[in-house]
Amino acid sequence: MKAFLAIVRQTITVSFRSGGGPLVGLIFFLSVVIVVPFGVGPDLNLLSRIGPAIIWIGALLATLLGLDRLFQDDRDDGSLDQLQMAGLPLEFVVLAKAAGHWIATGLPLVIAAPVFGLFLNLSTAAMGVLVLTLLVGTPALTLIGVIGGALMVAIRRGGMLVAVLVLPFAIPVLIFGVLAVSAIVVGPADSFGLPFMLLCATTLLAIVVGPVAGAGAIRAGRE
Amino acid sequence: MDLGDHAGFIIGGYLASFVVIVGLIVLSVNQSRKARARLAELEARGVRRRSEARPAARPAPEAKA
Amino acid sequence: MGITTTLANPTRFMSYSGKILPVTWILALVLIVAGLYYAFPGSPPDYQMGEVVRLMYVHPQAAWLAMLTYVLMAVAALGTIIWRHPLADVLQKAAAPIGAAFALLGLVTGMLWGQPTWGTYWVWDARLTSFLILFIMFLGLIAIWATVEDPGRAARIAAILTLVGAVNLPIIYFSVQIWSTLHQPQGVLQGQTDAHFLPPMFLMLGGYTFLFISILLLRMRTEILGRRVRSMQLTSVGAEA
Amino acid sequence: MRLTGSGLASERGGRLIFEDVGFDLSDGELLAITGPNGAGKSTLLRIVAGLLPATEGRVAATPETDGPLNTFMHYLGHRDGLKAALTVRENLDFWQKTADSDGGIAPLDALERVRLLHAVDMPAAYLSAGMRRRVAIARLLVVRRPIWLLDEPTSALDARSEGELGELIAGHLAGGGLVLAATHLKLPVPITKSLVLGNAA
Repeated sequence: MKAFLAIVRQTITVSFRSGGGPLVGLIFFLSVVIVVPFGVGPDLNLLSRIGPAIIWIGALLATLLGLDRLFQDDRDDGSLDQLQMAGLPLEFVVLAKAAGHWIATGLPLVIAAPVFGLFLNLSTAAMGVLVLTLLVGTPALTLIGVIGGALMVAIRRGGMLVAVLVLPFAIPVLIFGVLAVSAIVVGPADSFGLPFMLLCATTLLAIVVGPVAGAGAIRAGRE
Repeated sequence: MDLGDHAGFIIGGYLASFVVIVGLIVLSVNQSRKARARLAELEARGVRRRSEARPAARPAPEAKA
Repeated sequence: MGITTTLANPTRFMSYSGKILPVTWILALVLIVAGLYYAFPGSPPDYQMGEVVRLMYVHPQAAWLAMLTYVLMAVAALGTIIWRHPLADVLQKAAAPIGAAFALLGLVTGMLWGQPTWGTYWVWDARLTSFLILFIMFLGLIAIWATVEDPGRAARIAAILTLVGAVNLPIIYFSVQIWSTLHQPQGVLQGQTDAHFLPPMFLMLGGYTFLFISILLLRMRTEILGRRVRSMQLTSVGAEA
Repeated sequence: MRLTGSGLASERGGRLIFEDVGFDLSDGELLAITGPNGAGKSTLLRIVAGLLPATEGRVAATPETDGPLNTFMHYLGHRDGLKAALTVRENLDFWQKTADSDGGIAPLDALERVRLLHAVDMPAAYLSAGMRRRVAIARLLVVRRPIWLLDEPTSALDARSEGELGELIAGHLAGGGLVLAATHLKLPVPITKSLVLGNAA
């Protein structure tokens, strides 16, 4: 447990000191939210209807932003070797790195989402639900992205390839997240429960599959 | 024979199937030929595979769990 | 598993597959020619779908093979990760392009069937969406094989991705189903099966399956030969050093 | 503790790097692994460290360890394992916490041993290669583990630091530790056993 928390803390510290922490993700998130209205026009009714989708897509892209470096930096400076000998199973190392990355970049997005919701004419109720679904759903996005980050280490020169490989896995999260918010925004309100429960289930599944697959990918890439 | 109003769709579907499948076969056969030729070339030059290059000199590895 | 035993298996595979291949090629050819006869002069148009029903003799077959390929690759992925069997690596690599080709055909013939039948080439329903993702997964796996030079490492990476995909595909299917039922009514018309359509359908299915087996074996043999070439070249490089 | 490797072979990318390599080390012994470039010295150490699967053969300890064998090992590789953004102290604290072991000396004492006390709150990014290596060596002290795997441990070190590393290794051996060191240079300590790679091919 001590080791797990130490990895979480170190990931957060490094993210703040060398990656600018949440700032880059937030700026990226903001730019997605700002750019879309220029594409679809200033119709506020339309914007409030597709607003949840815009915010979710922004969150998805912003979450995946720094993940490619997450394990690559560790491999380049030799930390990955040491982490594999730390005595903590590699699956938990991956989970701890994911947790640290989410706290440093995912959580700020969740907190900032209501502010961005203002630009998209979301109602107060919709914003509450949006924050709730993002809080439940973004960890799943991070954990899916972690698989991609681990694949980066294994493939070595992955770049865009990894993003393309990982994106399909984010589809269910996106669907359930947007559906749950849409239930409040466009109704019917009683259709909120099912997608929200499924979103929770997807996150729980990602908590298992992400670390296992991530650790598997790191092992597969051993050289 | 008459395939009706939608003849284009039907012919297109079969044509696409033919092109893709035959393309895959041609590609696979070509790759197979190339691999065979390269192997034959190396064998003709007397390069040997490791499993042949080291005959019985090495003791068989004991079974490990 | 020792180096000697791992080499023995592909060798045995080469001799078996060499004997089987002519048979499967001929079976594929005979079944497909027979299927094509029944598909055109040998069967009437459907009273509902009309002549378009003839696309049903190439579309489900391609789709079925694409899915079969993925299942086979997932089993091979287990073989790679758990038993570290070299033949499993070879199968994974050899099957990916075949899967991509048949998934592409499934999509193309499906779209060509959809336009005259539903009035649209594409709907975002569960089956079509997850099939599109399946196609993308095949492309991604091919890209991995093309990017990672070391075949052993490529096999393990591809295996992980294949297995995660095997978990993901049903979830995508399910999630899109919920998504589309909440958004739009399912307008997909289920075609009735008439006795006339069964012979060409199954003849083509059998033909496609044997075709698949033939191409797969051929590609696996190529890959094994390629690995021999590679190891010979590496050995000769090692001898010089 | 006794550490044995038997019938080890490594094949990478279809190339056989070595085969049938074995060793047998007991408390207080040092194994020097030598051989030309590409003979597989680093590969062998990584296999022993569990960072690379062996194509054949196995590494085992007697009596059997309680937990994964590689958590009883220190691996000092080419890359020092330091986070450039963290200070020296934060790096050492991190390794002490993740290793979850007791019996190591305090990070400040370890830094004193490698003469880097003055750099304790400097980010690792500002250190020279030799200083970084010395911090990595301090890691061997803050976490106590019986087996040391050293890959070219003297690289980037000056003569004085080299001598000090020799003292540390000698101290570890005297305390009943085991050391496997890969190097093509002379080690600053007496060698108990040696293994030469690369003459088989």
